[in-house]
Amino acid sequence: MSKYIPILAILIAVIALGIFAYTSEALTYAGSRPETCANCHVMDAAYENWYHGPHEKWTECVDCHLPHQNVLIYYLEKGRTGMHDVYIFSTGQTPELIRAKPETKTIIMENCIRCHKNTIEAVVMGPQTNDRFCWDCHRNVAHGARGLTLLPMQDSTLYPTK
Amino acid sequence: FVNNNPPQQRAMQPLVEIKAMEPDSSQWGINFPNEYASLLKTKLNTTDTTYGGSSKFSHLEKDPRQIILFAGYPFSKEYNDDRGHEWALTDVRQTARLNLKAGDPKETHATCYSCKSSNNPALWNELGLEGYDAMTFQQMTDSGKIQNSIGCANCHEAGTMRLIVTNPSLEAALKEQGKDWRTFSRQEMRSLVCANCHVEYYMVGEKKVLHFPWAEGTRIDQILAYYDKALAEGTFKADWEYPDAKIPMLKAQHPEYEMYTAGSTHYNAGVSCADCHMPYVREGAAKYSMHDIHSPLKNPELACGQCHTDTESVLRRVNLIQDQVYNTKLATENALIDSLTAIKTATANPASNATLLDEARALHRKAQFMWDFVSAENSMGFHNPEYILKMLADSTDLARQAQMKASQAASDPALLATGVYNALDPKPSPAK
Amino acid sequence: FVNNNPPQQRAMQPLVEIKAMEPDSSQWGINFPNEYASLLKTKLNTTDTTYGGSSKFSHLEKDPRQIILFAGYPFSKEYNDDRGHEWALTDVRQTARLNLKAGDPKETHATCYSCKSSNNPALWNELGLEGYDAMTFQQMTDSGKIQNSIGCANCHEAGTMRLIVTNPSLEAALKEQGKDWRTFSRQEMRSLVCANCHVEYYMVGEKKVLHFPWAEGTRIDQILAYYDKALAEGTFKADWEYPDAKIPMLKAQHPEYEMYTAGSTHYNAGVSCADCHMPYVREGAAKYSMHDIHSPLKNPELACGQCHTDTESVLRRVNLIQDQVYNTKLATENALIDSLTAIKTATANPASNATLLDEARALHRKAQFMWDFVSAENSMGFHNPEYILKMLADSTDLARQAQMKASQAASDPALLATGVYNALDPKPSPAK
Ligand code: HEC
Ligand code: HEC
Ligand code: HEC
Ligand code: HEC
Ligand code: HEC
Ligand code: HEC
Ligand code: HEC
Ligand code: HEC
Ligand code: HEC
Ligand code: HEC
Ligand code: HEC
Ligand code: HEC
Ligand code: HEC
Ligand code: HEC
Ligand SMILES: [Ca+2]
Ligand SMILES: [Ca+2]
Repeated sequence: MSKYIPILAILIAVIALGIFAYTSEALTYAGSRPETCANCHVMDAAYENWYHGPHEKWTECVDCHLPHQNVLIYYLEKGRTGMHDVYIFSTGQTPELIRAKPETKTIIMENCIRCHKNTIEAVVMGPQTNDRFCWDCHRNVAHGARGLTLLPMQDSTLYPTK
Repeated sequence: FVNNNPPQQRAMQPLVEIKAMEPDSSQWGINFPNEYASLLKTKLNTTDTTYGGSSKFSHLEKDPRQIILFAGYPFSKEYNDDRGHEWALTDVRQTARLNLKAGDPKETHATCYSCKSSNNPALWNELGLEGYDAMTFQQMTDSGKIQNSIGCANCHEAGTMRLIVTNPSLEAALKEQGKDWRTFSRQEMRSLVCANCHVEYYMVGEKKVLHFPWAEGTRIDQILAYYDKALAEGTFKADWEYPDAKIPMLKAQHPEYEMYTAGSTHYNAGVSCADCHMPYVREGAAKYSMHDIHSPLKNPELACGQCHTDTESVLRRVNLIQDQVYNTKLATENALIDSLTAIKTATANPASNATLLDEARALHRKAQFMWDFVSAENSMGFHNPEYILKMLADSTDLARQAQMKASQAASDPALLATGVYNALDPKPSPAK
Repeated sequence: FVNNNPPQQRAMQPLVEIKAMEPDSSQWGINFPNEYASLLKTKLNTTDTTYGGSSKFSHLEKDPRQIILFAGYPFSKEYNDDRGHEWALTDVRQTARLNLKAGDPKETHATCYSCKSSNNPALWNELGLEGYDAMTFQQMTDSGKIQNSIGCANCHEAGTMRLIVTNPSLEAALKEQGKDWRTFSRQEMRSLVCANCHVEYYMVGEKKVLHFPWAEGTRIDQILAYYDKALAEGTFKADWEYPDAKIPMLKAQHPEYEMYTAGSTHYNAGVSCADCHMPYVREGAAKYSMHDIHSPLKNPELACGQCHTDTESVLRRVNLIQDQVYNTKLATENALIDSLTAIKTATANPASNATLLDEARALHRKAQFMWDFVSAENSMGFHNPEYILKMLADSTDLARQAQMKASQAASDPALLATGVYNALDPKPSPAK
């Protein structure tokens, strides 16, 4: 009998994991749909502002936020940041305002260049290193004019000042 | 997306019904525990920033020039920095300005309570503005009509929870400009509720009825024009007369709303007071407006970070702006003190030319009001830096011209001495 | 990522090799037709904005106060607004300031060419700074050494195309501060190349060697301290003496770089001159830096729009800033003219107290330089509004103090007259 215990345990574990995965829609986390990111309400502002920003037509979160050198690096990073975010979220350590980490910025920057290489070639390269981010100027491209603001959307053209 | 979430779908349904103008915030707090709990926190703030913050430090100690500039007026006795909304009642009752001698609160009108209590909306409703202001401060206190510090009823309509104008003087002041706050957008209301209190005011006539000097507009030149007209028409002469100089002085008071809305960068860009002073905070899944109102420099990530990703850079900038304004303000004060000294001496001289001396007084009145408009405003320049610096430049120029006129009036070149304050030894210190 | 893409992978390979310090921009243009073509466009700009733009309108006509303020100095004869880089050579040759009388260009040093031609880098290399400045303006013209207006060689190193310091005076001024531009970041260089020319300068000694007054720093008080030291040590007295007032005056000239880098909002936020004045433009798929440098208010969508999506709101703000600065500047000018009038009269009065009069002169010298630092700067306040408004406030205060000192020196209350300029009828008009 005792020799079945490990098998039973594994079986139960598999079933439990399956139920967990099903009910929590964990598999969707392996995909790339922006709605997946927005599952987490703390990603709401990022989602809303991306949705209203100019890139919604062409990109999903992962196009900018994950490295695209090759599949391996892509999934390694996806796993790493995913684990990190879930850990922070479920342990209630979510910061009041979420900010891109320096590593994240490097990844995003590589992605801007990946897609827009032709456009920016003449101006980004040069004898001195390019020491600024694309979004220093293109402040609205990714997440709207003011980034991940929690404030209601505002438009001064709708708000007459005198 | 805001439109996609009509009010009836809101997560939390009200638990109790709140009666109109309910003065007791804890009642409202049953329905809105986050907002209530954060409002109570305004009692606990004590730390200071470079120029503001939440302790009641003495402005007179920090800058004794103001003792001279307010001589003959209660502000020369005590003038402290403001602190949280929960302190409003305590502070107005304790202030030396209303307790210079024993019977003062019996002689002071209740008008001084106008911006300190959530009992007001119901009281104004009951007594009317004139009736309210006709009572004395002491009567209001003793009758127990005023018991609560600032609270929900000062800003919200019970039931709908929408932001409203509760101070009848604000309603009247807007009407004088042909405006009706009921047509204001939500974003405009997020600043206008503050204008119930954070505005320049004066008290009309013997009845001491609360009034805002806005009929000509809310810019400094328009407010000055308003007061000049009132002086000419005899409806309002002065807040006080400067001793030995016979200048009909004006006192400016917390014109945050007027200053901010005069074309500041942020106002032009559609930013409201609440955006900076009541940023959204997260509590679990819900986000709500932080009602623990204080200096945004105490939580800049939240207050400014919503719009400025590089918080550090804007904070460096705030420092620079405030330092520049503070130093310019001190230079203006030095000029004003030189001018006051000259006018006093010229007034004491019976040979002085009366016309020139009156011109000097008029120039000084204007100069000092412009300075005070900046000084009494509580952001040390940040709410509208360029407007404020221009105002100080103009004020200094006028103060120097006043001094020159006084010297001409007395034909006395000695009145042209500059740096009078710096030569003072010892400097004045506030009464204890 | 940038490191992964070394320069040799660039889409366009150079067609010809450009020799070091090549003065002829059309040579460079073979490799970089977009940049070259846009640079040539600076010749075609003519339209104006409210306070700037690209016509050479006369500042003296627009504001005749400056005729009085510059009396006795060539700037009172002609002072026009700047226009495109392609005009530099034409304009310096034509200016009335160098052609007051027939032989002037023969007496003027070549120093006046320092910021006008792409021939300079090669010439400095050949002659050295002192050798260059020892020549006369006429010699430079006649020898055909200077033939091209501003061009690629003023900002770029041939071959690498990197931005470099080409003016030896800038290199020297940085060294005096212990700085080496070779350690500057790319973003810093995008501002520093403009400092080859858009800076305050003076000419040292008989040899008229070009020098920037930066040894103490580049803020207004540090530059004033520098000139005061030079005065005390006898190394540099004044740009000119004000007629009948005997004031050793300083003339400020286009201190764009000093003004902008003194902690302005944009500088603090890491924005460079090129970001606004040379925004990227698209040509087919690729983008490049627009070399048609002019007022960004003529193409705000491009110049400001990438960073400020709500271009309209920031432009409204620019208007407001410039109007406020302009009006404050006029008030300062009025004070300066009152002061000059007083000092002149006091100087004419033999009974005047010499010490007091010298104090008045020192105050005025300082006041007018501060004003000029703002007035000669070409953005009408926009590059650093708060800093500029504070400077004007201080300048007005000093000008009034100078006037008072002059009145005391002559014991004459009549010198306290204000509004001298406004009473003038007719107003002065520029010489034709
Ligand atoms: C389990 C909830 C959850 C989900 C799902 C989620 N996030 Fe997050 N995310 C968080 C939390 C919590 C943080 C804050 C972490 C921190 O600051 O350390 C965060 C931070 C971030 C950051 C900023 C920090 C950094 O890494 O630089 C980025 C970018 C981000 N998330 C992108 C995404 C994207 C893209 C997706 C979807 C592929 C996603 N998130 C899905 C919870 C989540
Ligand atoms: C076009 C590229 C792009 C896309 C698509 C994009 N982002 Fe971002 N994201 C950025 C950039 C750029 C930043 C950094 C902003 C900064 O540093 O100011 C950023 C920052 C963030 C941050 C951190 C917030 C901050 O201000 O630093 C989060 C969280 C985030 N993104 C989540 C998302 C999610 C979720 C999606 C999809 C719904 C998404 N992003 C889609 C480019 C993108
Ligand atoms: C997955 C590919 C991809 C990535 C990653 C990406 N973009 Fe784009 N972007 C596009 C496409 C496709 C367009 C539309 C076609 C075009 O103009 O090239 C576009 C358009 C733009 C535009 C012009 C549209 C507008 O209205 O402003 C800008 C500017 C831009 N991108 C900048 C950026 C920046 C900055 C980043 C990085 C933060 C970035 N892009 C990341 C694909 C991408
Ligand atoms: C863009 C942000 C912003 C807006 C909008 C704004 N403020 Fe402020 N406010 C500040 C800052 C920053 C300070 C300076 C705080 C300090 O010095 O510690 C300040 C200071 C104050 C103070 C003094 C606080 C103290 O520490 O004592 C009061 C009162 C105030 N503001 C009221 C208002 C009112 C009323 C409005 C609207 C009419 C308003 N503010 C709009 C940012 C803002
Ligand atoms: C009912 C009158 C009233 C209204 C409405 C009101 N205030 Fe106040 N506020 C006051 C008074 C009175 C004080 C000073 C209390 C004291 O020092 O005793 C104060 C203090 C403050 C302070 C200083 C707090 C500190 O810690 O130093 C800030 C900031 C402030 N108010 C901002 C606002 C803003 C923003 C609004 C609008 C959203 C607003 N107030 C609405 C009357 C009001
Ligand atoms: C129009 C509204 C209004 C009226 C009327 C008003 N106050 Fe205030 N009061 C405020 C606001 C707003 C503040 C906080 C801003 C500040 O302190 O400048 C304040 C702050 C105060 C403070 C705390 C700070 C300090 O100065 O020590 C005292 C005490 C005070 N008021 C007393 C009075 C007295 C006495 C009167 C009557 C003469 C009066 N108030 C009338 C709005 C008002
Ligand atoms: C000084 C003015 C002021 C006072 C006092 C005040 N509020 Fe508010 N309140 C605001 C402003 C401004 C908003 C933002 C409204 C908006 O965005 O439309 C707000 C928003 C709210 C909201 C909407 C949700 C949110 O958090 O944005 C609730 C609920 C609320 N307040 C409850 C209360 C309660 C309960 C009290 C008393 C304990 C109170 N308020 C006192 C000014 C005030
Ligand atoms: C709701 C959005 C919003 C909030 C909140 C906000 N700002 Fe701003 N801020 C702006 C806008 C819009 C501008 C105008 C320039 C622009 O378009 O970027 C601006 C400009 C500025 C500037 C440049 C103006 C100058 O005179 O130098 C500074 C500094 C600044 N903000 C500081 C702050 C600080 C400090 C806070 C918090 C107390 C704050 N801001 C909160 C939107 C905001
Ligand atoms: C943030 C944008 C910005 C930056 C950065 C900037 N400028 Fe400007 N500049 C302007 C604006 C706006 C004007 C006003 C133009 C007008 O009035 O038409 C201006 C005006 C000028 C003018 C006069 C143009 C004319 O119309 O005659 C010159 C010269 C100039 N700038 C040089 C510089 C130099 C040199 C730097 C760097 C040290 C610099 N600017 C940095 C925006 C900028
Ligand atoms: C070699 C000297 C030199 C350099 C380097 C230089 N400038 Fe100029 N700039 C001038 C001169 C000289 C003029 C005036 C030409 C005239 O009016 O004849 C001028 C004029 C201008 C104008 C006025 C154009 C108009 O249409 O009114 C602007 C704007 C300007 N420069 C900006 C810049 C910027 C930005 C840089 C750096 C990227 C720069 N300049 C670098 C010498 C220089
Ligand atoms: C350090 C660099 C520098 C030197 C040296 C210099 N300039 Fe300029 N000059 C400029 C710049 C930059 C401008 C454009 C900005 C402006 O006009 O304020 C300019 C503009 C001009 C203009 C066109 C605008 C006007 O004022 O009518 C003339 C003419 C001119 N300079 C003549 C001279 C003369 C004459 C000298 C010698 C006494 C001289 N420059 C020395 C940098 C310089
Ligand atoms: C007034 C200064 C100035 C002059 C004159 C000038 N440039 Fe530039 N140039 C710049 C600046 C600033 C940049 C931006 C460099 C960077 O971002 O590193 C630049 C960039 C470039 C680039 C890199 C691609 C791009 O467009 O950003 C090329 C190529 C170039 N210039 C060619 C030329 C040529 C050819 C000439 C003469 C016809 C010329 N430049 C004259 C200041 C100047
Ligand atoms: C100094 C400011 C600045 C920086 C940094 C910058 N850009 Fe741009 N970019 C611009 C401007 C201005 C334009 C508009 C050109 C036009 O419309 O003619 C532009 C245009 C573009 C376009 C074409 C937009 C269209 O409408 O099709 C793309 C794509 C782009 N940039 C991507 C990038 C990327 C990727 C980076 C980072 C490597 C970057 N930019 C960095 C200022 C900048
Ligand atoms: C490379 C980015 C960039 C460019 C280009 C740029 N700005 Fe800004 N601007 C900023 C930043 C960053 C701030 C600081 C506030 C903030 O963080 O939003 C700012 C602030 C401002 C402010 C508020 C400051 C004040 O004193 O009121 C105004 C107005 C403004 N910009 C106008 C302009 C104009 C006009 C132009 C074009 C001539 C321009 N900007 C070009 C990035 C830029
Ligand atoms: Ca306070
Ligand atoms: Ca010009």
